[in-house]
Formats: sequence, structure tokens, C-alpha cells
Amino acid sequence: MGAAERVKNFLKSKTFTLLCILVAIMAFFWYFSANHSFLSVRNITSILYSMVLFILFSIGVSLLVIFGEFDLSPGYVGTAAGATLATILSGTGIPWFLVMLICLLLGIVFGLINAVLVNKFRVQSFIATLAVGSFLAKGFSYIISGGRAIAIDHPVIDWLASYKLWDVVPVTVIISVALILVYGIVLAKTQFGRSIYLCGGNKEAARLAGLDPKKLSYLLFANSGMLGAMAGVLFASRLKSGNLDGTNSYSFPAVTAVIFGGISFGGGSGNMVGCFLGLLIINAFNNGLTIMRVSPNWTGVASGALLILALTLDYLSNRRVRRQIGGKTS
Amino acid sequence: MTDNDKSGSVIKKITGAKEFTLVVIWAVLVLVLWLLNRNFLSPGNIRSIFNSAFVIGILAVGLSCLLIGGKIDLSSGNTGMLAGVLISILLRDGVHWVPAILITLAFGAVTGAVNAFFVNGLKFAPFISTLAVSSIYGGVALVITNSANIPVSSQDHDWFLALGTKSFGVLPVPFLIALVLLAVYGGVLWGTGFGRRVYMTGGNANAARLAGINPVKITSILFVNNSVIASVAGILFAAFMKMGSPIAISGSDLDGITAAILGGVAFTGGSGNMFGVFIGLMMLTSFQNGLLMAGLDSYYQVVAKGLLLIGALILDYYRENARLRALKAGK
Amino acid sequence: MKKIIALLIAIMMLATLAACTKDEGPASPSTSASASTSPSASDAPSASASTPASTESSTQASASPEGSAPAGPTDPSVNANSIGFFFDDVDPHSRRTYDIVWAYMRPMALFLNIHDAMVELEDVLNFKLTGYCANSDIDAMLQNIEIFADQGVDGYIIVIDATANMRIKEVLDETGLPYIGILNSVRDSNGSEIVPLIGMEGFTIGHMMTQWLYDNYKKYWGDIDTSKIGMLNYTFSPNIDFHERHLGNIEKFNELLPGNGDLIFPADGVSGALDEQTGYDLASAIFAGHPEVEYWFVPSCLELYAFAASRAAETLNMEDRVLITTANSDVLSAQWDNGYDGCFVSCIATHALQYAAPALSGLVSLINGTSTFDTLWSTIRNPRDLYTYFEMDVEILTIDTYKAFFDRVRAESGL
Amino acid sequence: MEKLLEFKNISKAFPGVQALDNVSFSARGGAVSALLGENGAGKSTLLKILSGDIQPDAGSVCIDGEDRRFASPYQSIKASVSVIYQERQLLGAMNVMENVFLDDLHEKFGIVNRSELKRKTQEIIDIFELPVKPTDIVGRLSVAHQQMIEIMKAYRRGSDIIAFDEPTAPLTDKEIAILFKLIRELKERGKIILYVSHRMAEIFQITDDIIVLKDGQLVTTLRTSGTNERELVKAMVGRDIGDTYSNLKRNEIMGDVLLEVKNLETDYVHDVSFELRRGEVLGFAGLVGAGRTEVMRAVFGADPIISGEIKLEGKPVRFKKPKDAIGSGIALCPEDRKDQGLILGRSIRDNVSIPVLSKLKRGLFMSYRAEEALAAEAVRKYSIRTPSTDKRTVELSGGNQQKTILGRWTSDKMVTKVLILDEPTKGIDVGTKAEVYQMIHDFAATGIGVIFISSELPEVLNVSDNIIVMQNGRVTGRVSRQEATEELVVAMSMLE
Repeated sequence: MGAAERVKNFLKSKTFTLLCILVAIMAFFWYFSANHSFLSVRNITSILYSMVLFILFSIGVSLLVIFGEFDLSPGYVGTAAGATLATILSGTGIPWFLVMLICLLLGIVFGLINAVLVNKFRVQSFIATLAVGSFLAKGFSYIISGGRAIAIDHPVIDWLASYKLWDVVPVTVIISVALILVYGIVLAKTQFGRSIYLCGGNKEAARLAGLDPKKLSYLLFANSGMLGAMAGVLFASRLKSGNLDGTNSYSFPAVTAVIFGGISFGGGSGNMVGCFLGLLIINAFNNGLTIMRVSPNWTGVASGALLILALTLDYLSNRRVRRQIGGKTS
Repeated sequence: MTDNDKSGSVIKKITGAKEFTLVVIWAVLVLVLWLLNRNFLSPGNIRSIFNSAFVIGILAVGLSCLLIGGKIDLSSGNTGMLAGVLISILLRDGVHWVPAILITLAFGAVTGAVNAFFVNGLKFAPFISTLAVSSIYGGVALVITNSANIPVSSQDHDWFLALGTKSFGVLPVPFLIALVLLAVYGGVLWGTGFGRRVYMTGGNANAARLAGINPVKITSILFVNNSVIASVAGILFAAFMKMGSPIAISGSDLDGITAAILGGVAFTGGSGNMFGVFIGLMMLTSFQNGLLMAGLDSYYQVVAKGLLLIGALILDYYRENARLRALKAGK
Repeated sequence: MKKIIALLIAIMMLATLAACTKDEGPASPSTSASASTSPSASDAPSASASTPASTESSTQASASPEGSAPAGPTDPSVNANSIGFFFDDVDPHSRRTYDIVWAYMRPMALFLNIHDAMVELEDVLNFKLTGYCANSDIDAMLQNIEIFADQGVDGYIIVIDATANMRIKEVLDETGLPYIGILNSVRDSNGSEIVPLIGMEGFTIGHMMTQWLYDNYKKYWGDIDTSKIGMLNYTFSPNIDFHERHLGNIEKFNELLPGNGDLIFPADGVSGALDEQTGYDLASAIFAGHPEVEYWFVPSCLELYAFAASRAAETLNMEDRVLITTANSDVLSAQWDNGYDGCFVSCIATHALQYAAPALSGLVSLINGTSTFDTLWSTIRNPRDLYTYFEMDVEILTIDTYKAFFDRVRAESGL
Repeated sequence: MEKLLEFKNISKAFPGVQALDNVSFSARGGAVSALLGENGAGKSTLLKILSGDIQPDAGSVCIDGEDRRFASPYQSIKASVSVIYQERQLLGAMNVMENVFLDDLHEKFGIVNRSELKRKTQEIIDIFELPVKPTDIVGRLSVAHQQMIEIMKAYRRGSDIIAFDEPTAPLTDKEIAILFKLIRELKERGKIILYVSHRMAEIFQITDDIIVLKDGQLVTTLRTSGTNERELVKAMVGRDIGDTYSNLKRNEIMGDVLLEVKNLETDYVHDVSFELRRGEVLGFAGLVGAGRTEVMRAVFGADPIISGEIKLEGKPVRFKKPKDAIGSGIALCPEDRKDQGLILGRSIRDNVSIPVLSKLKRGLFMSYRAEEALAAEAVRKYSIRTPSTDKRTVELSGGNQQKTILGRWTSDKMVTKVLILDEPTKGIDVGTKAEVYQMIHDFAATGIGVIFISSELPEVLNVSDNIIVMQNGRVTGRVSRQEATEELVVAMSMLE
């Protein structure tokens, strides 16, 4: 394809619209923020810093939505992992890397429970993950920590949470950006990624063409659980305690970011770049609201409005596709 | 059919019905909880179970109609909460309680219309767009009330408060209203043409289209109906608690869905009825109340409720699976 | 046609977003360059309903504090080094307007009332207040503490969440800005208070509530067999502050009624949520489940649960056998104004100004350097504490004493 | 006044195929007109036009001389036309009376008059002599009873025009007798009845005149009494074989036995055995629903096997899932291209490379160049009409879609030993069909064993080396190309 053709495609593409929105938000808040501090280096890093946890949640959820399923449990699984980290670290003498491993395994176990409910018992992924998350995982975090937020003070954990490379860029930001890059490349470039897109398009056709949607489903749910646990561990190490509200409320913005990223609900489309831009938009927006000293009551309204905006964009870009397949995906 | 054949088939009809297994499970549950604490069946506790059940029950009525029609609405919790706040503000500012209720119900209808437009008009995924509406309403309530509760004064609104606090013997008025709604909607779904068309829309959309049914019209009506019923729940809770609060009942819609699923409403649409939902509701609330009374550690209650919902989902799978196997065997 | 509607929605969304940035809410007019348009339609009706008591009975601001209460820390203005306070005849308007942030965890009525009280004091102490709620996301709070610092705020008044108080203190210290804690104490390993704080110790609240019930039950029940008194003891265990009140109740109850140990029934809201429905479910199940308890003390750690318990008692027509009290007076004072006179008989009065006034005066003095963490309120410091735990002097109000109390506090705060 | 249904110069084309080409005929009231023709002769397209499911490109449908155009199935029902399709449109969760009176629930002020509904349904049940109660849940009834309920729906509407599409396939003899009694009764009441069936016995038993269609064109209209089976089959299939098959370069070299299936038993097929040699084209003939697709899905690992033995190159194999079968060199082009063959949302390149993704990697990543080369080769080899390999398969014609799938299973990177083609030429224009036949033999020439399932008799007879005929899930005959005649195969596939 000639360069002109490639540019024309880019202009029409979803990524371009997201970039426009991002620039619009940046300009809006830059103009209105006191002495234009919105785009200061410190503020940019704090936006990235606040994105770290959302990135981890969004990666897991995006892969599942592209695959044609859904996951509302990562937030709750994160809290459970944080509580487990705190409990085991303070109580037993187990070395820290083993504790980390146990927490990630815990995330994988919750992911597998989701997968069994969806695959074996044909439960719809939305209600299954909601039940596993808001009941089982939440109950687990209370039980394991005995209802108390246990403090964490462990040199390695502290280093992980607070160490800043050239004391500007926090190490967790580097990890999360690296992760979204790796998953983006895996999704776009490798056989594993390609089979996620293919199964997302049509599971039966993919199965008859030689792929294995069932195995992939177990893998993706487990992956989403693991990433949720990883985010929970990071959250707990940042706070130096196994907080029991934890990351429960983090599933909602992650879903918004996934839809913003052009990952449509029919499965089979969308990419990580879109998801990253979606996250950037949401966090820049929230950051801007704080800088503009907007009264706290408005954050709920704003995040709901953002999700509606994301759904509208998804609708507009899908109308073209939907007309071609003769309304098949509707 | 001869006589004994007739009676035989009636008994078989009852025992064969899905609801019979539900009633048996519920009875066993009540028995176990009664054994754990004798006062479980005391009149006082029965009334408190009913008082804990009426919000979830009313929400479950609207949600079940939607589920049977093949859709879902996650904004009914916050819609109810905002309705409670709205009516308290109207009463505080001197509006007579009857027009106040009408205004609040109109607010519910508008919410339903917005949901219907998003889902049917713009083809948003139902649970995501209603989740967005729910988050917006959560914020709006905080803005309007500035996070404070708005009391309903008992001097000049005694009629309105009676709606929430009076009771006939063991039956509190709000629960009575929930029962009436369950019965009315049960009748509508079972007996009227519209009701049967709701089943058709949820069960097999193109068979419905062949019968000249317009699924968009039916589901839009169901969305409006669901939000209006959610407002009824909010109003009654405000009357019951004598105040509107920006955090009340916002989590009760998940309990409503749990009650519907426990009652045999299929998540994929097309089956389930209001009698089943009533049994599901009673199972859920007596389960919660019984566990509290038996003194089960509260952390395990959270897990227990989760296992109850997951158990209902798995039961739903086997019930559906049995139907398909019977179909294949009949080939 | 749908495409147009979709675009309309997008525009409408942007409009609401713009509206909410314009509408500063209770905070003072935004410093942004653009002329702020008329407040958007959603602006709350002017009279904030939360503290009708304070608006109705606002007496004229009495300059001299009537020393009706005995000397000592009960009167917030009578304090040895209340530098920079209302009465050290330094005109606050002679200096620049300070930029102060009021940060808290959850949208609860108490925190919003404190917000309103501080706004009323804005021109008294010449500062601009910004309210920030973290919606129970502590990580976001840590972020925003740094963001506000970058924005050049002068100081924080902050509810330091008990579950991560060390980390929050660290971040606050990193900003180098002065801050004063509200409600939750921050103690190091050997129990010394390491943050200047205004609040009420969880355990003392618990002791106070149960002690009051014990001292006053005769007025309501007459002379009854005390072995029949039980206790419904609410808690929301993940929140340490509520949980300490719960433990305080148990300590005092066992001290006063040693024989009734097995009549104590915990009611943990964790299986539900911090709302009235959960409060009602817990109370009704436990009341109905244990008829062997003839008389109930209900010293509730949370006012919403307390009010729900009173509804439970009403529906089980046990009002004559239940006595309920709680911490914080927002819900009960509002209900008293609306003619409520049930078994929810008393509450530990905390007028928002009792938090706001000392916190602001302390912070102002810290900002303008007239006092440091060490010298602030040093006279009333507990010897084992590093910095002062300004234990608020609280009273337990009943239906006939609450109006007088609110008027007195407003007067003392120079309003 | 006698009813009259006229089809005037009806034409309808789908991408790549002329389904109906200027067909005109009429059916009068009080008579049963049979629509006869092979698969793809245009019978079901005609019924879809009558039912308003699809609109004709040209020509018109006239009822009693009045030109009627149905925009939707609901309009045709209102115009007193009932078409009973093979795939039943029933509401499994609801009971019999609600399914039968689907669009007329006898509502008074919105309330369903259940007793009235029950009484009327019981009347029809008695006429149909079904051992069923009006309140039974339809989902729990046998497929035969469900088919009868579908017919009861049309009967209840009392439509003037009733069309049956293969109604007796799932029915037992007793139910077929009841159905014929009803059809005769409807005939006496002056209804117009169209009857589509492959079963010769039924046609001679119930119909008055016969309309024979072939390749979308009207062959002839006969009086049932004036003709016999042999003449009908000749009219149905007898066409100048002409050059379509004569210049087919056949593969003559046969290798050893490649695939052996003994006594295969699944939910749908019973005791099926056959052998496939290297380089052989093994045809599978039979009616729709005879179980041919089910046999291949079982061999391919797509459906579970109850019992039976499968040997590939002498070694017994059992494939749990298609991925394993493909690994051992077995490829299946499914009958339903859109739902089971292609992933419509993805490009040609994506669809071609699915089974061989692991072979198109350069290091860790997929190599775009290798994929592009593979897809370009398939486009060239099968001359797929497309501007680029990036075009999404949803935008392709039926023929090009089929070629894309063929391209997938016979790409250079695929090691295919057994190629199973399920109705590869369905809905494809005649020109492309000839190309497909030549491709089949080119594959065979490379030593691949090809299984060729088709419901079009001339195709199977002329392209395959040997033919296996199936009926109702059983193998009812084996015959080589030399001995095979259309009459023989039709007999094997239709008659008991």
C-alpha cells in the first residue's frame, strides 16, 4: 500500500480519533489549569503513575473482550492478592519472592474458577465474573486478613513501590508500560495473539480451522486473574498495607478504557494502542478534574459520562462494519 | 382421560414443575435455619425478613421482566436510590406527597426511556450502558444531597410515612406492595398477550418476528417499566427509613438479579416466572437473615451469598441441559 | 438519523464535562482565567440541608466567648498558644489568601458538614478551601496530595485513613507542607501520636457511649433487673476507627455489667455495606433472634446504623426496651428537627465547627510560621505523644439539650 | 370461486449464481402441486419468495390475479400464505397452544382467553391425532411432534395457500398417514397446496400435478397420473451432460488404502464403514439430512464418537478435537461456509493462514511476508477475484468465499493427506463449478484422498471414482463410477 493510502487509513482509524480527544483534553486542562501546570513534567509522571494499576487491569480485560468474553473480577482479585501479601509477609517467614508467587497463583486460581463457570457450565462471563469477584474474592480477602488491614514493611516491597529511576520515573511505571508494550506486540504480532482475534470473530469456525478456543479461554481468564493479582500486590506495596477496599473500584475505569480503545463487544477487533490511549484519556481527565479543584461529587458523573462517550464512539465506528455484515453482529 | 388418571397427572404436573423443586429447597433451608435458632420463625423475625425483602423483591420484579425479555439493567439500584432522594427533597420543599410520588415515577420513566434509547437505538451493550447510567446517578445524588441524608418530617407527612411504616399483622405495607407487584406482573406475564410476547422476544427472536412482534418495542417498554418499578422501590424505602439517602439500596439490584436467578429466571431469556422469583426472593432474604441470626462470622456470609448465586447459575445450566438432552433423546 | 443523535450525545457529554469543571461546587470561585458562567442548573439548592440546626439558630457572632463551660480545653478559643486564632487581634486579611485542601476518604455526611463549616470560616481566616474526596481509593489520594503540592497549596486538613496511615504521613512529609489530621489518630509503634490531630479516640467514644447508656437507662426503663440487659454492638471491621469504638463498647460494658458477657451480640456490616439496609437487616435479625435479652443497649459506631436500629426496634415494637446512642449528631439532629422522638435517644455531639475551627486556626498558624508541629497546642499535649492529640471536648446530647449546644459552638467560632 | 396462485417470470440471482431464471407456473386451488428438483434447483428460493423472506429480482407472484409483493414474512402470513420450513421456528420454553396460536392468542382486552385457546388447540390435536396436551412444553416433545406442531400452526391459520418443505423427513409412518389425510381434507376445502419432497412414493401418493425445476429453470409441468418414476427422474436429472465433465482430466493412479472407517456409531449415524485410497475421489451421495456431514464431523473430531474404529495410513486414530485431525493431515471444508468455514470479519490472508500459523513465523513473530505470499499464492491458484489479500471475507461472493476455504486447506504449508469437501459447489455459478471439479482431481493427482459430499447427483456421479450412498444415517449402497446411473443412486437414496 502506498504511503498516501496508509495515511488515509490512519486518519480514518480509531487511533486517530482517540489522539484527537486526548489532545483536546490536554489543551482544555492546560488552558484552564492554574499557571498552566497541567503539562508540567511532574504532573505527566503523576498521570502515568496513577495509570500503572489501570494498565494491568485493562490488559487482562482487553484480551478477554477481543476474545468475545468479559471479566468484572480483576479489581476484587487485586484486593484479595494485596490482603494475602500483607498477611503472609507479616505472619510467616516465607521469602518475599515466594509470597509474590503465591499471590499471583491466587489470581490465577480465581481466573480459572471464572473459566470453569463460563466453559463448563455455560454461565455468561459477565454474571460469572461478577459473582466470583464481588462475593468469593471479596469474602476471601476478609477471611485471610481477619478483617484488619495488616501493615507491610519489607525493604524489597518498599523499593518496588517507591524507587524512582533517575528519581523521576517510578519503576512501576516502567514495568506497566513495558507490560502493555509486550502484550500489545504479542497480540498484534504473534500466533497466540492472532488466535485470540480469530476466536473472537467466530469460535466455531476457529475450532474447525484448527484452533483451540476452550484452552485459550482458560488461559485468558487465568491471565486476567494473574494481572489483577499483580496490580493488587503493587497497590498493597504502595500503601504498605493490605487495605480491604483495595482495588475493588478499579474494574469500572478499566472497562471504560477497553471500550475507548475501540475493542468492540462483538469480539475480534481492537488493539492495545487504543486501550493505552483510552487509559491516558481517562487518567488525564481525572487528573485535570483534580487540578481544576472540581468538587468531589462530580467524579461519579464525569466517569459515567466518559463511558457513554466511549460507547458512542464505538457505535459510530461500528455502524460502518455492521452495515456490511448485514447486521450480523447486532 | 379417566378420573384417577386426571388426579395422577395433576400431582405429576405439580411435582414436575420447576417451581416445586424451588419450594422444596427453600423449605429445607428454612428448616435448617430454624434448627440453628428457634426464633427464626417468630412473628417478629418474619416481619423483619419481609422488611429486608421488599426493596430486593420490587427491584427483582422489574429485572425479571427484562431478563425474560432477553435484556439486563444495572442502573435500577441507583435509579431507586435517586428516586428516594428526589421524593425526600420534594416533600421537604413542601410538595404534597401524591404529586411528589407522581413526579418521582415520571423521573423513573424518563430514565427507562434513556436506557431503552441507548440499548435499542444506539445498540450499546445493555449491561455496560446501564452501568454508565448507574455511575452518573451515583454522582448526581451526591451533588444534590451534598452526601447528607434528607429526613422526611413526621409532623406533616404522616400519610406518606404510613406507606412505609404501617403493617397489617406480620405483613408490612411495603412488602404487601411487593407481593401485589409480583402477583400483578405474574398475571401479566402469564395471562396477557403482551406477557406472552415478552417470553417470545426473549426465547426466540426470529420466531417472534414471524409472529409480527417488534422486539425493540417490547424491550423498550420493559426498560421503562423496570426504571419506574425501581423508583417505586426507592420511594417506599425512603418512606420506610423516613429519610432519603444518597447511598441507600444502590447495591440491591445485584441482590434482585440473584433472587431472579435463584427463582429460575434464565439469564439467556425466555423462561422463568414471578412465582419462582418470589421463592428466590424468600430464599435469599431468609438465607441472609438466618445466617445473621445463627451468628455465622460475617466474612463467611459474603462467601455464602456468592456460593448461593453461583449454585443457582449451575442449577440453571443443568436444568437447561436436561431439557436439551430430553430433546435429543426424543429425536 | 442515529448518527446525528450519536453526535448530539457526544456534544451533550462534553457540555456536562465542561459544566462540572465550571461549577466549583462549595469551593470558592475558581482562579481560572475564564469568566465563570452562571452556575449550571445542577447547583444544589442554596440552603444545604445537612445542618439546619446551625442555620436556623445562628445568633449574632459574640466577640467574647461566654465562659459558661468550665475552663479547660472545652472552649476551643481558650487556649494558651492559639496563635493566629480569631482573638489574637492579627488581621488575617493583611496577608495573602492561603490555599488549603480538605481531603477525606468517603463521601460521608460528617466530612461534608466539616467542609461547609470551613467554607463559612473562609473570610474569617482569609483562605480558599478545596474539597477532595478519594472515593475510598487511597492510591488516588496519595497521587493527589502530590498534585495539590505541585499546584502550590499551602496546607492540608486531612482524614488519614487508618489502613495506610504511615504511607499517607510519609507522602505528606515529602511535600514539606503543614497538615493537620482529623478523626483518625496516627500512632507510632509505642503508641505516641505523631501527627497533630483533632478528633475523638475510638476507645474513649466507645467507653463514653456505653457509660452514658448505663448512667441514664433508669430515666427510660426505671429500676430493672440489670442481668437482663444485653448489647447490640455494630461494627464495620475493615475500618479500624469504627472497630475501636466497637471494642471500647465491649470493654466498658464488661466493666459495668460483668455478668452479662454472653448477652453481647456483634453486628458486622461487612457482609453488606455502610448503608441503612444493612443496618436494618443486622438489627432486626439480632433483636428477633434473641428474645432472652429483655433490654438492649445499642451504642452504635455509625449513625446510619443507629438510625436503622431504631427503625428495626419500631417495626418489632420493642421501642420501650431499646436504648440507642451513637457518635456524630448529623442524622439525629436532623431527625429531631423533624419531630423524631424514638428510642434513638442520644448522640455524641460533634458540630462540624468543633473540628473546623481548631483545625483551621492551627493550620493557619503553622502556615504563617507562628507555630510549629511541636509548639502547636503543646499545653494540652499528652506526655507520651510527640504532637498534640487535640481531644475534642464532646458532650452527649439529648433531644432537649442539642439546640443550646449548637448555638454555643457557633458563637465560640466567631460566627 | 377457485383460488389461483401464479408465479410469473420469477428471476432471482445471488452473488455468483442465478438461483431462478424466468420461472413461470401456476397452482390452482383444490390441488396438491409438487415442486420437484435436485438440490440447488431453486425450490427453496421459490418458497422464500412466496413467504416474503426474500424479494425476487424480476417477475411477480399473483394470488387470484392480483399482484402481491411481501416485504416481510409477517405480511405473507397476513395474506393467508403459510410456508412450513424444514428448520422449525418454535418457542421451546412455551407450551403447545401458545406455539400453535403464536400470533393470535385470542386476547379480550389484552387478557389471553386460555380456556378458548385450550379448547381450540385440543380440537386441532384431535384432528392431528397427536398424543400431546395443549399445555405440554414444546421443548420437551420429540422432533416428530414438533414438526406436526409447525404444521398445525399453518392449519390453524386456515391459510388459502400452504407450502410444505420436506415435511415428512422426521415423521414416522403413522404421522405421515395423518398428514396426508389432512392434506386431502385441505384439498377438498379448495386450498392451494405446494409440496416439496424428494420421496417419489409420497409424490405419487398425494400430489395432483408436478412442477419440475432444474438449475433455476422450469423443465416441465406434468399430471401425476400421467407420468411414472422413471420419467420424473429423467426429467429431474436428465440433462446434456455435455462438456462439463467430458474434458475433466481425471486422476487414474490409485494408491494404497489411506483412510479406513469401520462401524462408526454416533448420535446421528449408525454402523458406517468405508475406505478411501490415495488419489481416489470418493463421492458421498444422499438427501439432505442423510448423515453424510455428521460422519465427516465425527471423523474430523468435531463431534463425539460413541463407537467404531478409524485407521489413517493403517494406524488407528481417534481425534478429540479438529486441531488433532488437522495435525495428522485431515482437512474439512464445512458445508456452512459463513458460520463454520470463514471468520467473516477477518481478511482473506487471516483466513487462509489459520491452520498453519505455526509455520509462518520468523523467530517469535508472525512473518507478514510469509503470510502475504501464502495468501497471494491461494488467490492466484484459485483466481479469487479480489483487489488485495486484505479484503475482508465478508465482502466476497459465495464462489470466492469457497475458493478462499479451499485455498486454506490446500496451501503450500498444509500437509494434507485427506481432503473432505462438504457441498463445495453449493450456491456457486456453473462456470466456477467446473473449475472446482478440475481442482478436485488435481488434488487427487498429488496423492491426496478426496471425499466429495454433494446433493447434486450429476456432480457426484461424474466427478467421483466411487460413490457411497447414505439415507437416514446409514450406508445404503456402494457403487463405482462405471456402474453408477442416476436412477440407481436416486433409488438408493430415496426408496426404503
